[in-house]
Amino acid sequence: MFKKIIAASTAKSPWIYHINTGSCNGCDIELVAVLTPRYDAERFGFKLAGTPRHADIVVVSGPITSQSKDRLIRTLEQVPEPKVVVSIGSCPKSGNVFKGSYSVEAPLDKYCKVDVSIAGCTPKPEAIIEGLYKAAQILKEKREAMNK
Amino acid sequence: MIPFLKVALTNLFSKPSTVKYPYVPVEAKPRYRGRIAYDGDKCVNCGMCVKVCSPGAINRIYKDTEDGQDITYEFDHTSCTFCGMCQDFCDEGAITLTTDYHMVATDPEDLIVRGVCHKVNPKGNISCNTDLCVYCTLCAKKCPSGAITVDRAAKTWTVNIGKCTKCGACIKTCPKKAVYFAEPKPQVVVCGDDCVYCTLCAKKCPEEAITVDRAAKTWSFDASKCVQCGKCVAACPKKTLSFADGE
Amino acid sequence: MINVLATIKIIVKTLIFPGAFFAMAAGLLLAGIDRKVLARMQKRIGPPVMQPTYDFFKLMGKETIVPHAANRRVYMAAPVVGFVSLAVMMLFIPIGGWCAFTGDADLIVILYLLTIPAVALIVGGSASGSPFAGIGISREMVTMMSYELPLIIVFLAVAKKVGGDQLFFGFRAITNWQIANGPMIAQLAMIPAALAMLLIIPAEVGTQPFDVAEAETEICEGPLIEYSGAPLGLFKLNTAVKMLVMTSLFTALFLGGITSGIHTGITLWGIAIVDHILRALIHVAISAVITVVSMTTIHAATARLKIEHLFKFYWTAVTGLALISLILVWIGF
Amino acid sequence: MNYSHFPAIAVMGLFLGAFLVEIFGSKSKIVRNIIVFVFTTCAAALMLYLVKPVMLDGEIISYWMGNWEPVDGYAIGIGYEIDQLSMFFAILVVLTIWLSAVYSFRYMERDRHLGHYYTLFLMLSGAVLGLVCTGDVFNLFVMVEIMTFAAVALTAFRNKKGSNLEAAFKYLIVGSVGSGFTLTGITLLYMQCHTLNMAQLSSMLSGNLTPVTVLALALMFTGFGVKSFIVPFHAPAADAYMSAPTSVSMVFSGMVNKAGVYGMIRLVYIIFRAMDIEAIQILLVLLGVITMFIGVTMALAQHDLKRLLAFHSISQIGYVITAIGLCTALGVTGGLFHALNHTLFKGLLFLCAGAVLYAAGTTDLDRLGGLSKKMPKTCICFLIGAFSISGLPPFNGFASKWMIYQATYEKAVTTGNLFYAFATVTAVVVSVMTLASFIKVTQAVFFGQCPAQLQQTREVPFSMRLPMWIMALLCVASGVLYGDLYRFILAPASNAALNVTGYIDAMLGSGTAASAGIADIEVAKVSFSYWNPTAWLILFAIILIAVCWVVVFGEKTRGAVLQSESSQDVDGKYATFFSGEKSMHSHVGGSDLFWGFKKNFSGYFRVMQGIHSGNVNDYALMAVAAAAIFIVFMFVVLL
Repeated sequence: MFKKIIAASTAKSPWIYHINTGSCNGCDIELVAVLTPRYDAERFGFKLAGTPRHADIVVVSGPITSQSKDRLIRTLEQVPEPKVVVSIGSCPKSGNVFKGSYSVEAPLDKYCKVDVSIAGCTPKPEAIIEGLYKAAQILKEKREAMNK
Repeated sequence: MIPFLKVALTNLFSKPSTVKYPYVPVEAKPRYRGRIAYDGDKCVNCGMCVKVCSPGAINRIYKDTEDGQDITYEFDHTSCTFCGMCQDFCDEGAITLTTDYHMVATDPEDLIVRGVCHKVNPKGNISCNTDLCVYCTLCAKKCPSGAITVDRAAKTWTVNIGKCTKCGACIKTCPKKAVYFAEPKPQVVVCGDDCVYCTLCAKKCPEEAITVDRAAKTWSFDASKCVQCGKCVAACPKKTLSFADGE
Repeated sequence: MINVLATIKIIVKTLIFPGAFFAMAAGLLLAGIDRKVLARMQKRIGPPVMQPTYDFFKLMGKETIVPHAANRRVYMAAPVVGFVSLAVMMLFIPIGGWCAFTGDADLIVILYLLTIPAVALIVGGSASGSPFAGIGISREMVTMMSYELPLIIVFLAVAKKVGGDQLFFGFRAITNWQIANGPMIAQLAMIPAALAMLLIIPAEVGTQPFDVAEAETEICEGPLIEYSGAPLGLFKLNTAVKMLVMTSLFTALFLGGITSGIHTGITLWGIAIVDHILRALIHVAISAVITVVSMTTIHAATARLKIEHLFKFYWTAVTGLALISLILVWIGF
Repeated sequence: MNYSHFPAIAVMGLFLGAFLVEIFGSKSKIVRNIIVFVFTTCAAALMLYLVKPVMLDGEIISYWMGNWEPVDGYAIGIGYEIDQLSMFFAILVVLTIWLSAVYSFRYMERDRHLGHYYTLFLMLSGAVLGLVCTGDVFNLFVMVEIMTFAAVALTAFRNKKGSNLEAAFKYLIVGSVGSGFTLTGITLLYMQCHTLNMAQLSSMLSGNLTPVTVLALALMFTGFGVKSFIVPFHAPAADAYMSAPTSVSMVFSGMVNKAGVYGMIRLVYIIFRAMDIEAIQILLVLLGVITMFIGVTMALAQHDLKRLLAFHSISQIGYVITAIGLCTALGVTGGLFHALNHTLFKGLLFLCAGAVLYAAGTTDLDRLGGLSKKMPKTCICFLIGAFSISGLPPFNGFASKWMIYQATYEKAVTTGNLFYAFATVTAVVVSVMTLASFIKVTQAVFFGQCPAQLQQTREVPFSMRLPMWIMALLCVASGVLYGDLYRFILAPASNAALNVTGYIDAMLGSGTAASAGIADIEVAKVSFSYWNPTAWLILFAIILIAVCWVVVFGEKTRGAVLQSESSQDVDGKYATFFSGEKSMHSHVGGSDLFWGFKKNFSGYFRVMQGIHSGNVNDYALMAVAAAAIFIVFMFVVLL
């Protein structure tokens, strides 16, 4: 019974930690816009966390410049276990217009398994909410998987 | 602090301005550039969209079929910047960016839009009806692969069959409707005047359609035997032989 | 032979009603109300009222990472000590005029029990060995230093008002006095003290304008930076229970007489269950109102202060308010 | 068993020990340690044997040196008088001596000339024990002198460092200024009353305060003020504690300034009985409050651990003086209880500082860090000490500070004087600042990250940890079992301080007090509503359950995989979060904490820097100026 409550509440209070690996800040402001009164992601329990230790959902934006590569890997490791990685915008998945540049090591899949990818060069806030909601469901499945 | 307090208290007793998104469907603005819709029938595979797409999000996979080619266009939304250039440059209107913004997927496959364009190669080649043509060079500019060269001064219009992808862009743009797909007349080989009667073309011709008499310096051609293989034209050292339309 | 019923009653009191379980439930409820009302003040719907409960259980399920630089035992024990002292404090604060334990527990004892959760957070943060936490605990300590001065002056003013020329520090005396001549807040001299107490509550709990110690943006949650999983859940629970404790302390000191008139007389196994439930509900309702008045409105209207401004604010403005009421009481208002 | 000889034997025994150690001690370590251990233990045994008759049965032992009984009412010889108050301080003294001796066996092994060290140590302890037991004013002065000079010599023991010599010099100068005043006071008294016995003096001075005796009171007040390091005279104490070896500075803070406080109580409560006058009480409370505040604010700004602890000793003495200045039953009990607690937790903290010095080689807060993983037991002891001094409930600091607040505010309410309420408020704020400075020390020394050069520090040997554990247990015990402590030890001691008749009758035969018209003050039963221990038992029950949960839960967590010992190359999951960077050594040291507080008090700290200038003539000037103020004050008030 206790395990069931934990699994249920894991989906209901996903905390987000945002890693900006050199993005043009379009997706960053959009992600924060999701918490404003008009879109209010807090209805579903989303909250921006200050450190990776408090995070459940890690949102990665930006084409992973070479400077931010090893920092990204280290921070992703520091997130406690049932975690979900979400790529926002098209930069993390493919490097977008910066593909092929000497300083961009784009696809995020090289470094970790991307659970949910939200496409759109600055996806619409509703799309972000939908993506985060799906991420929360995956989080719950991962938590139940941990129980077994 | 006091004005904020006033605002806070008034907000407390007024309706929240949140749009309850998942329960209340929200439509994007009409001119929102969202998911790409590709109509394979309108597409003529001119390749302008691929040339114009900055992140190179569009790629084509060719598959030959008996009367032409099946080209599948893949629009990869995870690398597209939704700038809408492909939509602007596609004259056929095959690509339209819809207002669908729900581009969220767990596996990347769902974010790739595919469409197949069945391209039937027209029989003949491009040719120009010289009396209608006013040599305005529009067709040359429009041709994506630069196959047509027009010389306004010399009033000449030539086409390079090798480069032509038969896309038909020139036909559409010609104001005088002078350009057309000519019926494929049986090709006839014609010998120019600086022929040295070396008999190379006769030897190369698999069907012996060409007979050359070095002594009498005569060159004759039998159209019925010719299979337009083009070996004679390639072999002529003086490059005097060329195809031309028979009657 | 320790009579069995008494010990059972004590254990029930400690673990169920005013003790751990009630404190946890009511605290999380208050935290939920606080977040919901704050959201409504920002014209957004805001999370469900059960949100802190979901947060707590989710954190229970998370993996606990003990960083290498941390001192494992102190790191794990700190949140537990914090919660234990908060639970014990609930036993001594009268709920609707009824004290779980000896009614004559003392304001000074409560003052010091209030410091244990803060010290637990500080020692926990310091034990986690992170430089961010180092900065965080220094700010937490300065915050504690700043609100302790006005708090003791408010307590002294209340004790003087209740005691006249003898000294009554105990809660039973305070409650009886308030039953006799009306709640303390109605007295003219005590209104500045009540105001000062209302301003102290957000600093003690650590909500927005005064949460300089756990600033998410600047020093990534200060002392809580290295915490994850169950210890972090307990620390978040501590903050919620602190809300309950501080608001019930305010009710006990300034609104004592209101809720003590409930005597339905229905008893079950010798314990007036119905009275307790009624009393608890009214108590939590009053606490919710005070939480909204003291914490949420200030949270919605102001931004986070710098640590020196916070210290100066508490040692000048709030202490001034408390001193006014102390002097008024001393003159004999 | 005629135990009235025991105090004299104990004191002389210690001096004999000092003599023997000087002769036999310098050759071999074992002989020296045995002599010291034997003499300190037998002194302790003798004094503790007296606890039952004096404390429980309320008997007052009077013993005339050389059997010189008082001749028709005039006391000629030196009389030893042990009443409950002096017994209380004797327990304190004996306990501190024994623990410091055990601690110093291993702590001092790296120093040379240990023979001389132990001689001075035993001289110091004998002097303080003598001071506590004596009933004769001049004997009191002699013991104070021996104590001061032994202390000065011990401060300069590690004379390789220049600062130690300078500190000893300062202590010597200010100490002898104080002794000078005391001696003048005593001679004035002898001139006036032709006797040196405290009981007789008290019976003669009770009503008629002539200008001469008032001057004597003012001078002796300054003298004992200097010895107990209250504000105007506190500066040399800070340097002395810092430069003395830690086992000695523990004795300083545990015993030497308590001796000054004991002298002050004897002077003001017993000899002159001047406490009934409101102005003297306000003077004492004012001095106490100022000492408290200056002591703790200076401690917050320190960079060195021992200097910080020194300033805390000064501020805690401020607490004791405030409590004693109230002259109410609860006040004196609170003051004495805080003196006992202070000896316990301050001793513990100094021992931990010594352990850190022994293991890590430095007590500079900026160069230490992360020692809790290297020295876990010392860390636990330090935490217990830190929590007791800052007054957190389960520990003993809370019990005594709570009584002091109750006493000061009760005094404020009963007399309607707002000044005492101000004293309570300052006491609480100072207690929070004490907590702040100890948080600073725990963060700077024990937690946080360990610098490279301290990687190899190991735990201190057992014989150093034993006294620490004893003191830690005593701290917790006296915090929790505080009700019984009050009944058996504190109540008799505070009654003895307030009621002089018993003291006089014991020395000069019954009835003399009545004839001198000294009535017995009816000591009100101390009514404090401290919560009863059952609440504590429940608290401990909860803590027990909770701790088991933590231990059980602790196993399940996939905790820190203890990689290689050097903490720097841990990377990835278990490294501390540096916002992505590779975790490097960046330790938040002691000096950069509490920025907000120091910024607001920057004006105050500039003034403080001016006062603690560090040169001797400023300190001497302050001492003499304070003496002048006291003299003027006493004349205005008493005559």
